[in-house]
Amino acid sequence: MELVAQLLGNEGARMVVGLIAVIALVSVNALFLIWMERKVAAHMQLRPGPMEVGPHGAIQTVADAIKLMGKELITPAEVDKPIFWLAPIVIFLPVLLSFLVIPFSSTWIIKDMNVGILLILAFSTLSVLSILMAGWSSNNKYAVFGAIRSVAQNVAYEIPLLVTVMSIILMVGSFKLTDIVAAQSGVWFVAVQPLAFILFIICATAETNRAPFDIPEAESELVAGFHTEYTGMRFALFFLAEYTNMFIAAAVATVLFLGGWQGPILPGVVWFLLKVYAVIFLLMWFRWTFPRLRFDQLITFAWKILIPLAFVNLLITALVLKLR
Amino acid sequence: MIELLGIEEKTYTLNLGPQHPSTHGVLRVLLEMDGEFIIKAEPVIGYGHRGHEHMAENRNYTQFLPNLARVDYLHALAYNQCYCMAVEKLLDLKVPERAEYIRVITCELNRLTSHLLWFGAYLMDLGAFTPFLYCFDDREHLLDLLDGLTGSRLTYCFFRFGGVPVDIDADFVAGCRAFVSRLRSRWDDYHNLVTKNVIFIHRTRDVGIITRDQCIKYGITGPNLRGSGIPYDIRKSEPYSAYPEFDFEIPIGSNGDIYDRYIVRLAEMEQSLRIIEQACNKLPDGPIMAEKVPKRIKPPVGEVYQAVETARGEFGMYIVSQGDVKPYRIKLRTPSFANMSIFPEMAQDNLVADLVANLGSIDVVIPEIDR
Amino acid sequence: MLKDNLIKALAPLNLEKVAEGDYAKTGYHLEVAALPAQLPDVAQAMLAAGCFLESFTAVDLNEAFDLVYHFASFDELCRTAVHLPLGKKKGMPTISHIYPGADWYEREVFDLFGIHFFNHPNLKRLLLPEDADFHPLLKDFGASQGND
Amino acid sequence: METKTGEPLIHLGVLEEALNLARANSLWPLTFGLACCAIEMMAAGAARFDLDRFGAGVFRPSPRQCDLMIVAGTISKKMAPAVVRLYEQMPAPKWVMAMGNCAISGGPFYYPTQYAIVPGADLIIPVDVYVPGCPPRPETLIEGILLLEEKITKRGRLRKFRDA
Repeated sequence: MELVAQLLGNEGARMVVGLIAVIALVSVNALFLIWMERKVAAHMQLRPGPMEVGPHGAIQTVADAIKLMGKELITPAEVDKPIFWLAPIVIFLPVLLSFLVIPFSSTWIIKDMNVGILLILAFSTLSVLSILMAGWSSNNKYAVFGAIRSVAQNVAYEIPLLVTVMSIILMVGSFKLTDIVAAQSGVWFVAVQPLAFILFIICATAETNRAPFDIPEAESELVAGFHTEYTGMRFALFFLAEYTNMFIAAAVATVLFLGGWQGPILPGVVWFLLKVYAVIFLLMWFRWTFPRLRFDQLITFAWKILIPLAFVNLLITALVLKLR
Repeated sequence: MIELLGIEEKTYTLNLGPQHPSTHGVLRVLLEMDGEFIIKAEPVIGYGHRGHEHMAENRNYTQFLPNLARVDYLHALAYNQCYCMAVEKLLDLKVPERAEYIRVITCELNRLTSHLLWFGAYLMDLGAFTPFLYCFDDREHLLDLLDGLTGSRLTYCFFRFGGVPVDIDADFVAGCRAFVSRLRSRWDDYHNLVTKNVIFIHRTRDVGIITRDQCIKYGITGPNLRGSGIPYDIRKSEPYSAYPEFDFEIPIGSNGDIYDRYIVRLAEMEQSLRIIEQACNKLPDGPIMAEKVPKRIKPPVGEVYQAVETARGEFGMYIVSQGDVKPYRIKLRTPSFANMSIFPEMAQDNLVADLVANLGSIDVVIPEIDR
Repeated sequence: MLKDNLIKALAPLNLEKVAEGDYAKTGYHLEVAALPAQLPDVAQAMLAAGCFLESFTAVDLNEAFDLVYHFASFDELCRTAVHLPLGKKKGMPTISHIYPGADWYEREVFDLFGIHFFNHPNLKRLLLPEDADFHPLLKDFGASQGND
Repeated sequence: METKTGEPLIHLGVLEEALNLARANSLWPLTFGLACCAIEMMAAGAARFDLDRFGAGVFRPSPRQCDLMIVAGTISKKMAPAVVRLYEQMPAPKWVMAMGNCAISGGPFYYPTQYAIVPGADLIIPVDVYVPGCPPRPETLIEGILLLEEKITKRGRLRKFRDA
């Protein structure tokens, strides 16, 4: 036991153990989230959802995953091969690395960097690159459409997201995620900054390409968007990344607004995960309720409403902090 | 800017369909695009062509009856009724009143299934999945009723020349009444979930406008026409069957945009409920089959045009008889064919997303266009 | 009355027949017979009266075609049937510039009967594949084509 | 790689069986309807019947990501090349279900001078399961999917009902 503790004290060992744990968490979490999504959707839609594979379909997604591993990997003749192969991996790496700085509890954190929040935001921007790679290399018009839309959307929503996060950082005075959580020991920021919370959730939904902002893969318009040409495991990686992105977005929301691991009685990790899944449930609820926005409306919404609102929020925050 | 850089401005072709999630079957639209804007849209139809009209010339009158259910499988009974009425006109048969009432009740139930399906499928086109399942849940209750009476869930072939083969009983009437109150209790859900949704309103308001002039030039009928503010409904303007005996309204829109067509369809469902309710209350007793229906249907020489109001608009049947057991020529004037022909004009200079919204809003059934 | 207006409007065109129809039997209020060359004028008159093109089809009468146009109105119940005789291997003037909706109807008739329409902007097969070499609704079609 | 007695050195059977079990329980159909049957296919996926119970409810719009092609409706001669192409775009292992009489044999539209349709999906692509009906009821479609599962795994949920 002491050895383990010693090992965990060591920076390098901590990173290795952490990464292994993260990879395990990512896969299990994605499998669980997909199952949860299907169950949530089903129960909102007056049907039972997966039932037959395992109790209440609990291992349905495991079956799906095994099946996808066994599928043929088609590389269409006209694609740009290296980029086509690289894209699913590139989308996965930044997602994985974002876990480095997420504080699951006051001690459960792989590396507590003093620029933690910036790291996550920087990495989340990278995923749009891989979507562009995937769409462009597929040599499929629908995929290119999806990719181009995705870039425009991500650029537009990154700005209000950053500005919203800035108002929290102004209040705390630190980029460190643990500091931000610690600052919420009394009142959660969601109570202090309700507008920022709403803006953040909207932007996070758009950043993770979830409905009603799922323009890059709008099923009824673009077939399957940027991953139209992907088969088997490569497609599964995109799926995995989408759900992991959702987890990260929810985790950041929890850290910034919902007090992170803080809560009575239960251990911090449990509180943290509970809050994360609650936010994820909210995102799922959006998806199964709203119709999709049109592309130009989406961009207009970001530039004309979200960005001004985010700046106003930042200004007010700064003023209040100055006058206090 | 593009000119300055010396780059040639290029448009490209996008092939939407024949297999595409938003085309509701096998429609292909060739799009000439500039970025996300559509410069020219050309529907390519015929992927569901099954040769109904040719088949009619090679079958006798009775054998052609089941085909009508497969022309427009969503409102099969109206097509059935149109054909029966046309042949009855040729044969000079008088249908008993009770049979007319049964026809009206089942036809309106069928119209509800069609509109409910449209509602769900359309919202799915717009990216909302849940209303689709709500509608299918309600639709299943309707199908139970019709299934119990006709023995089929979708492709009903229930009416016969001169009447209907099976009488309805008290259980069926009670089932109808129960369904009417069930669906009425659901309107609030639908409106809260969809009609009042900001995104939905923004997607549909002032999009895909059809003007009165266009309606005349393209021969558009049905809810698409009424959305443009023209109160033309064959059930009222050219009354047939037992429809003159019921009190119902023709809902119309004002703008002719998608939102109006949507509202018109929802309001029409309520009117259908009213008709069903009144028919159940006033249901007369009597025979359900005309007397002296010939065993061998062999109408005299002549031609007839019969129109009915289906869920999608005016369905017309033009039958030429040369005194044979087989029809000499049957032309099916299907509503979606005319409604779809305006599509290139509607899609022009719009975004792809609007194309999907437009296509869904005119409610096409592809095998009915292709026949 | 739309019917009287139509009769008045069609009178100067010197059509073969403009007569009231037997609505109870055929569903027509007005029956018109004309020659193919007169069709664009008839269509113009119909459009001016606010009628829409309800349906258009051909009937193969072995020796000749009988082309049938149905017009109706949104405002008043009045269905007009226009019959035109057309010899085999002859063409028709198009009315797709008057009624854009006629575009598809004419293409369909071209597809299924092989009737050519002059000045049609886009006359190609509508329902059958473009490489089809037959016209299924001709009465002599069954003899030449078997099922494969 | 076999020993003298004919026993394989490494047993891959278990792995294969697990893979087949996974495949059978995760049949993602293509969103692809041709005619009337497509409506019953939608109904089978909707509230009352819910194909998702068996893991077959994930309708994928792209042929690259699905396992099962439900040929729901009449295949016209104009459509036939597209159907073949869609089948070719699907990644192996893939299965085809002919849903409805039209897809099985041309159904009611097959008669001596028919010119427009392909009488049977099996004339252009290999078909695994035939689901009769015009159109088949959703229950029948579900049975078809369970039969396909039985075909993949050599055992199935249906068998216990049939043996009882």
